[in-house]
Amino acid sequence: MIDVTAPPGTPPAKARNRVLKQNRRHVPVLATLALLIIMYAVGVANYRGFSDTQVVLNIFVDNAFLLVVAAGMTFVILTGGIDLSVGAVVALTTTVAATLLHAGWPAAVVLPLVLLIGTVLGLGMGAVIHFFQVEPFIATLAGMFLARGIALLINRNSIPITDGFWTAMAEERIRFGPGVFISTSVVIALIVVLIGAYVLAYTRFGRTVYAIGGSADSALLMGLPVGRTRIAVYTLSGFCSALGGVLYSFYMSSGYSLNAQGMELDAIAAVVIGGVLLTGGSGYLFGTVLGVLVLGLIQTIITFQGTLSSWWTRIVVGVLLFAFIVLQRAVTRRTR
Amino acid sequence: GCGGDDGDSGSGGGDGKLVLGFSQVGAESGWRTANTKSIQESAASAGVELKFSDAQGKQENQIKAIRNFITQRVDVIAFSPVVESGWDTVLKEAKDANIPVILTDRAVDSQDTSLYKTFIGSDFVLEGKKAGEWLVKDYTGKTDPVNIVELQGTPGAAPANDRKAGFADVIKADPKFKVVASQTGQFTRTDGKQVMETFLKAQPKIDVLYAHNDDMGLGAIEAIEAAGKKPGTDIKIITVDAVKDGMTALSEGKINYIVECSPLLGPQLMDLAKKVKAGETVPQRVLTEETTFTPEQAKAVLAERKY
Amino acid sequence: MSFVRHRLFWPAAILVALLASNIFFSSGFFSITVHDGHLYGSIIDILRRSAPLILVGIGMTLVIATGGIDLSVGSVMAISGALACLLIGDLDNQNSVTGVLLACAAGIALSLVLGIWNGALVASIGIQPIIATLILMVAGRGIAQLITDGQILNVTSAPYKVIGAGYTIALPVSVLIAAGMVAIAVVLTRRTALGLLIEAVGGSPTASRLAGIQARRLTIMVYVFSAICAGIAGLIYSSNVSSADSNAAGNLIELDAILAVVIGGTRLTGGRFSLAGTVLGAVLIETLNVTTVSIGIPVETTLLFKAIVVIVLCLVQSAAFRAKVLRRPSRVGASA
Amino acid sequence: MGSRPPVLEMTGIRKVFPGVTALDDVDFRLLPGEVHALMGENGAGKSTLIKVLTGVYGTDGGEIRLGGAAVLFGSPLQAQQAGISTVYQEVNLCTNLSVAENIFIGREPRTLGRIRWAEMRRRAVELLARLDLTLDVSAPLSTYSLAIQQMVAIARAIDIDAKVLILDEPTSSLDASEVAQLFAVMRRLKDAGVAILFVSHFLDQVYEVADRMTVLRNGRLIGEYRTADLPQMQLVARMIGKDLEALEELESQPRSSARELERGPLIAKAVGLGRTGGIAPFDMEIHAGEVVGLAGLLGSGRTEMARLFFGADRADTGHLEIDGKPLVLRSPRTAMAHGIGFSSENRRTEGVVAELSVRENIILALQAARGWTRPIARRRQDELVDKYVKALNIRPADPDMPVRNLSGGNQQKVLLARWLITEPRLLIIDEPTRGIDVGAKAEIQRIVAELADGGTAVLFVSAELDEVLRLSHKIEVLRDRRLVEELDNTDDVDADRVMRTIAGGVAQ
Ligand SMILES: Nc1ncnc2c1ncn2[C@@H]1O[C@H](COP(=O)(O)OP(=O)(O)OP(=O)(O)O)[C@@H](O)[C@H]1O
Ligand SMILES: Nc1ncnc2c1ncn2[C@@H]1O[C@H](COP(=O)(O)OP(=O)(O)OP(=O)(O)O)[C@@H](O)[C@H]1O
Ligand SMILES: [Mg+2]
Ligand SMILES: [Mg+2]
Repeated sequence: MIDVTAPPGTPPAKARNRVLKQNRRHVPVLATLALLIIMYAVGVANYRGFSDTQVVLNIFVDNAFLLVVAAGMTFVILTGGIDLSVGAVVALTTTVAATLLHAGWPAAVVLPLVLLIGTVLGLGMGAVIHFFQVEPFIATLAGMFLARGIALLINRNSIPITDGFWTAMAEERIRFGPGVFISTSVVIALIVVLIGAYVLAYTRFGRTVYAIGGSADSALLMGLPVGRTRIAVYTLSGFCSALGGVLYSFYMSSGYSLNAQGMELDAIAAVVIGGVLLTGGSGYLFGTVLGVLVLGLIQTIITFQGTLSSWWTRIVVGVLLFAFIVLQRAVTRRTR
Repeated sequence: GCGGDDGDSGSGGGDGKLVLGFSQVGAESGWRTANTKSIQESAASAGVELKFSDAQGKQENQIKAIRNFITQRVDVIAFSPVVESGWDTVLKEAKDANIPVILTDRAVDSQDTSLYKTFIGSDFVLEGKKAGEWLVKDYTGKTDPVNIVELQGTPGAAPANDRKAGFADVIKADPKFKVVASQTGQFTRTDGKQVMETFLKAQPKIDVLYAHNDDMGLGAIEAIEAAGKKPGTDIKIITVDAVKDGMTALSEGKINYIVECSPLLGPQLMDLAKKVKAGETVPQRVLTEETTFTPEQAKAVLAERKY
Repeated sequence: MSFVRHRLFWPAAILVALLASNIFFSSGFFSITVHDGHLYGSIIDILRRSAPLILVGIGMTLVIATGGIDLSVGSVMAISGALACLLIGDLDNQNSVTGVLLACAAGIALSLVLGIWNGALVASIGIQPIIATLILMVAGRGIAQLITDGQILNVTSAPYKVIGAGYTIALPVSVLIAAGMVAIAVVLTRRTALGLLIEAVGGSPTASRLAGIQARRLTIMVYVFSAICAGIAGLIYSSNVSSADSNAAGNLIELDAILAVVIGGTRLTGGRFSLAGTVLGAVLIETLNVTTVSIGIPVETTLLFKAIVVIVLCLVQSAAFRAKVLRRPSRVGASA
Repeated sequence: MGSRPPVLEMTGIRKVFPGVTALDDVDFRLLPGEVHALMGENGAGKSTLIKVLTGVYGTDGGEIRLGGAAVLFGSPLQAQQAGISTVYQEVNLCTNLSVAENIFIGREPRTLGRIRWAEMRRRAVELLARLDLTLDVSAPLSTYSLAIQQMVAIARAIDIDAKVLILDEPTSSLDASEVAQLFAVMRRLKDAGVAILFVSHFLDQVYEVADRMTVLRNGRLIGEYRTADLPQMQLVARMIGKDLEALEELESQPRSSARELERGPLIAKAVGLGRTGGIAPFDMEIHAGEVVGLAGLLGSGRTEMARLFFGADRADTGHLEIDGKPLVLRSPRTAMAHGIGFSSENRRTEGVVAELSVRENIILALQAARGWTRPIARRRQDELVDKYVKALNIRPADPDMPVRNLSGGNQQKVLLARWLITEPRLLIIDEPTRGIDVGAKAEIQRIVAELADGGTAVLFVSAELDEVLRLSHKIEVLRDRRLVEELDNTDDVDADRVMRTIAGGVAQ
C-alpha cells in the first residue's frame, strides 16, 4: 500500500465559475428568447399593425391548446420517449364532448369524463410501454390509430357545440383594455405550464423524469421508481392532450374526428425548438413555451404577409423555421 | 395602428379600393387550386385588393386567419370552411367588428344565420343525387341486380359525406341497386387506383363505379384497364367535379357521366363582395352555375376547359 | 423451435394470418394468373403497392440506425415525381426513352441534393434530426407544388409508365426496382464495412468517434441514401398513375416507413438494424391496407381495425408480453 | 463467528443467461458489522450475484433471506427500501443531473413535496467533505472525471441509512488517498453494525479491510474464509484454480527502467500543448520503445493530457509534433492516421459499443482506419479476434456474444484488444487495468512491456502507482492539472519519491 503522506489535494478554485456555469445551462433558452424577440421585431418593422399588443396576445389565444399538449409532450420527451397519440386524443376529446353535449349531457359531467378518457388512454399506453417493453413510438402510434378510429366511429361529421358552459368559455374574454384581451383558455394553459414547470423543478417526480431521460438503466439501479414514473408521464400526456382537446373545442365550438391532424408533430417541434433534447434528460418547460410561440409567430407573419400562395406559404414556413433553428444553433454553439 | 407604413398592406379603404380577406382551405387538389386561381384572377380584374391566406387544411389556421383579417380591418371576409361546425365565436367577432362575411364552397351549420351575409357554392348532396338519378335513368327497364362500388372521399370531409348521402338517397328506392363495396380513395388517383384494384379482385361482378371525384375515377380507370376490362363499357363510371382530365376521359367514353362541381367562384364572389360592402341585400344562398356532362356534351366543351 | 425465436417470427406470423384472413372474403385471393404476359393477382398487387414503402423504408432504416430520423421522405417523393413529370411534359416526344431516363435522373439528382441538405443540417450544423428534416418536410411539399403549379401534372409517356405500372419478365418493374435497391443496400452495408460502422455510430456516438469513425461523413451518406430511395419511390408513385400529384405523393409515408422499420426489429434509438425486417414490415403494412379493403371493412372502422392489428402486433412481438400474458415459459430460464 | 445471525443469507443461487450459467448453486452469507470481500476472476459471477440479490435480475433458483425472512426483490428500489444500499460496478449515475441530485435523488429533503434545493446542496457539500472531496455540487455530473463520479456514487450509497452496503469494485479508478478515505468511512460504518459487501481486484485492499471473504470461480462457490486464515497466494490459487508454481511466475514481473532502455527515434512531442480548464500547457517527448507513465492524484489532469495526444479534445494552445512535423489534431481520426491509438478510461460510455459483438468491437478501430470500402476479410477477423481472446483470456470466448453481456473486466479486455490489433506506434492507454483481475492484469502488463520492446511508444495512465512504477521508463508527475516534474525511472525512484513530488513537498 502506498503511504499517503500528501495532505488532501487542494480544491481548485471552482466557486468563481459557479455563476457562469449556472447561466451557461440557460443559454439555449435565453438564445431562443432573444431570437424570438428579434423575429417579432422584424415582423413589427415590416407589417403595419404587427405592433398591436393584441397580435402577441392572439398568438397565445390561438395556441393555448397546443401549449397544453406540448407541455405534456415535454414530460414524455424529457424521459426520452415520444407520444404520437396527442393529436388523435385531442380529436377524440372534441368528438366525445360534442357528441355528449349534443345529446344533452350537462357540461359538469362531460368535462371530467373526457378528461378521464384521455388520461386512461395515456395510462394504457404507458402501461404497455412499461410492462411489455414496447417501443413508445409504436405503442403511441397504435394509440393514435385507436383514438382517431374511435372518433371516426362515433361521428364522421363535425358536430357543433351549443352548450352554455362551452360557449361561455369560448366567448369569455379577459380584457386588459379596449381590444386587448385573452381567452380563458390562455389562463388555463398558463396555469398548466406553471404547474408543469414547478413539478419538473421542485418535485421528486419531476427530477425522476430528468433522471430517466439521462439514463433509464442508471435510474433503475439508483432505486428510482422508473416504471411508475414512465407510466405517469404518458398518463400525464394523455391528460394534457384531453385538456388540450377541451380547450380546442372551446376554440372551435365543435367536435370533429379529423381535428388536430399532425398536431403531434407541431407539439414535438415546439418542444424540440424550445431546446429539449429528443434523447431526453435536458431542457425546460419554458423552452417549450418559446417553441410554441415561435411556431405561432411564424404563422402570424405568414398571415400578415397575406400575399403568399399555398405553396409559398409552406416554403416560407420552412425557411423561417430553418433560419430560426440555424441562428439558435449558431448562438448556442458560440457561447459554449 | 402604428409601425411601418408599407404600401402593400393598405387596409381600411382610404384609397377606396375594396379589401377582401380570403381564407382558403389549402391546395389539396387540382380543383382547389383552380378555385384559388379563379378568385385571385377575378380579384385582380375586379380591382379588389385580395388578402389571401392558406389554412393548410386546418380549421385552427383558418380561425387564426379570420382573426387576423379582423385585426387588419379588411372590408369583407370570405372563406371556404374546412368543416361545417365551430365558427360561431370567430364569426361573432367579425360581426362585432362590423365586417361582413361570405362563405364559399362549403357551408357552416351555424344556427345564427346573421353571422354571415351569404353562401356561394355547390350543393354536395344535390351532386350525389344527380349522380344517382342518372344511374336510375340509365338502368330503367332492366331488372338484373346492379352491383355498384363506391370510391369515397376523405372520411369525414363534407363533400364525401354529402355525395355519399345524396347518391344513397336516390338509389335506395330501387332494390336492384346494391352498393357491394365502398371504401375511401382519399380523393387521390393513387388511392383510387389501388382500392379499385382490390375491388376488382374481391368482387366477382362490378357493374358501376361511383367515385366522389374525377381523380379517384381516373385512378380506377387505370386499374380497370390493367385488369383487362373496358372502363365505361364493362364497368360504368360516374364521377363528380368535371376537371379537365376527367372531361377528357369522359369524351373518350371511359367515364359515362360527370356531375359538375365548378371551382370558378371568383367572379360571383367579387360581385357579392362589392354588393355586401355597398350594403345591398344579397340572397342567403347563391348556387354556382353548374351542370352535368355526358360524353357528347363533354366533347363539345372540352376545348374551353382551362382547369 | 429455433425459428420461433427468430426476431422476425412474430411479424411474419401476423403477415401470414392477415393474408390467410383474406381467403374467407375473396376466394381467389391467392390465385396468380398470367394476364397479358405478366403475373396478375392480389399477391402481386401487394408487392407492387409495397414497392415505394420498401424503398423509403430501407433508406429510413439506415438513417434510424445512425440514431437519426428522416421526416422529409414524403416531400422528397413529391418533389422528384413532380420534377420528372414536369420535364417529361416538356419533351417533344414524351415516348422518347432517353428523354424519360434523363427526366428520372434529374428527379433522383435533385433528391440527392436534398439528401445532402438534410445530412449537412444534421451532421455539420448539428441540428436534431427530427427538426432538421421537418424543415424539408414542410418546405419540400411547397417546392413540389411550386414545380407543378399546384395542379396535377399529367404525362402520357409510355416509357415512364413502365416504372410504376409496367412489367418485365412477368414481374412488376416497381417490385424489381425495389428489390434492386434492397440488394444494393444489403451489399453496401453487409459486404463492406458500412453496416458495422453505421451500427457503431448509432450504438454509441462517443465511442465511435474515439474509435476513429467519421460519423459526419457516414451520417451525410445515410441521409443521401434515404433521399435517393425516396426519390425513386416518388418516381414509382407518380409513374403508377402517370401524373404528379404534389399534394398526395408520399403524404404521411414517413409514419408508415418508421412503423415498418420498428416492426422489422430496428430500434429507434439506433444501432443494430435489419433491412430484411423492414422489407417484411413494409409488406405487412401494405397487406394490412389491402386486407381492409378486400375484406370490406367499412370506412368508419378502418382506422380501428388498423389500430387493433398494430396493437396485437406490438404485444405479440414483445417478449415481456408473451412471458407475462401468454404464459409461455420464459426461454431465458428454460434453456440449458 | 457463529454467534451473530447473518443479516443476509443466500442459498443455492442459480442464474442462467442464454448460453452462460453465471451462477450455479452459490451460497453466500453476510454478518452484521463485517466487511466481506467477494472474490473471483473476471466473469466469475460477482456482479451477477449482487444484481440477483438487489432485484436487478430474477433468479433461476435459490433463496434469499434478509434478517431471517425470505425476500425476493422485484427492483433495486425494493432492495433499497429493505435497507440494501448498492454501488454497482460501472458508475450508474445520471450524468445529466447535478452532483447534489445524483447523491440525493429519491431521498431529497422536502417540505410538502417541494424539494429544498439549498439544503440538498448544503448536505451534499458536507457529505462529500467526509470523503475529502470539494466539488461544485450544482454542476452536472458529466463535467467530472470517472473517478470523481465513482466517489459521488459512493457518497450516495453511504448516505443511505442501510443495514447492508454493497460496493462492487468501488476503487477501480481511485487513487491511494481516496481509497484510504473510503476505507475510513467503511470502518466507521462497520463499527456502527452495517454489513458491507466489497468487491475488488486489488488484493492489498481486500486484505486491508475485509474480515472474511467468499471466493467464486466460473459461477461456482469455492469457499468462504476468514481473511486471516487465507494467505494471498492461496487466495489467488483458489480464484484462478491453478497451483502455486504457476503463480510465482506471474508475480515476477520485470521492472522497466531508464537505464535498460535504448531510446528509439522521437515519435511524439508536445510543444506547449494545453487546454483551458483541462491541463496547463506542457512539453513532453515520447520515443519509440519507451513507456511513459503519468502519475498524479485524482483529477490532476492525467486523462486530460492523454486525450490531447489523441485529439479526443481539441488543444487550445501549443501543438503536437509527430516525427518532427507539427500536426494539428482535429479529430481522433487524424491521430490514428499517424499511428496513435487511445483506449479511454471510461469503457462504458467512451469505449465499447454495448450492442455490438465482441468481434465487431475488437475490429472497430482497425476497420475505421481502413475506411468502409475495405472490409477486413472474415478469416483475418477470426485470426485477430481469436488471438486476443486467448491472449487476454476474454470470457466467454464467444466472439459473437454482444459485449453488453460480458462482465466489466472482460469488456475492458475487449477495449484493449481493439487498440492492440491496430498496431499503433504510439499507444495511449488510460487505466487499462481498471476492474481487471490479477491474472489478466499481469498479462496486460507483460503485453505493454513487450510492445515497448518491439519499438512501440506507450503512454500509460493508471491510478495504481505500483503499476506505473513497474512499467514506465519515464514518469510524468502531474499536480492540479499541471505537469510538475519528469522523473527518469531509475532505481532510486520509488513510490515514496513520486508521492512526495505529487504532494509538492520536495523539489529534489
Ligand atoms: N446480461 C447478461 N447476458 C448474458 N450473459 C451475462 C449477462 N450478464 C453477465 N453475463 C455473464 O455472466 C458471467 C458473470 O458475469 P459477472 O458480471 O457477474 O462477472 P464478475 O465476476 O462481476 O466479473 P468482473 O470482475 O469482470 O466484473 C460472465 O460470463 C458474463 O459474460
Ligand atoms: N477535485 C476536483 N474538483 C473539481 N473538478 C475536478 C476535480 N478533479 C477533477 N476534476 C475535473 O475532472 C476532469 C477530469 O480530470 P482528469 O480526468 O484529467 O483527471 P485524472 O488525473 O485523469 O484523474 P482521474 O481520472 O483519476 O479523476 C477535469 O476536467 C476536472 O475539471
Ligand atoms: Mg463485475
Ligand atoms: Mg483519469
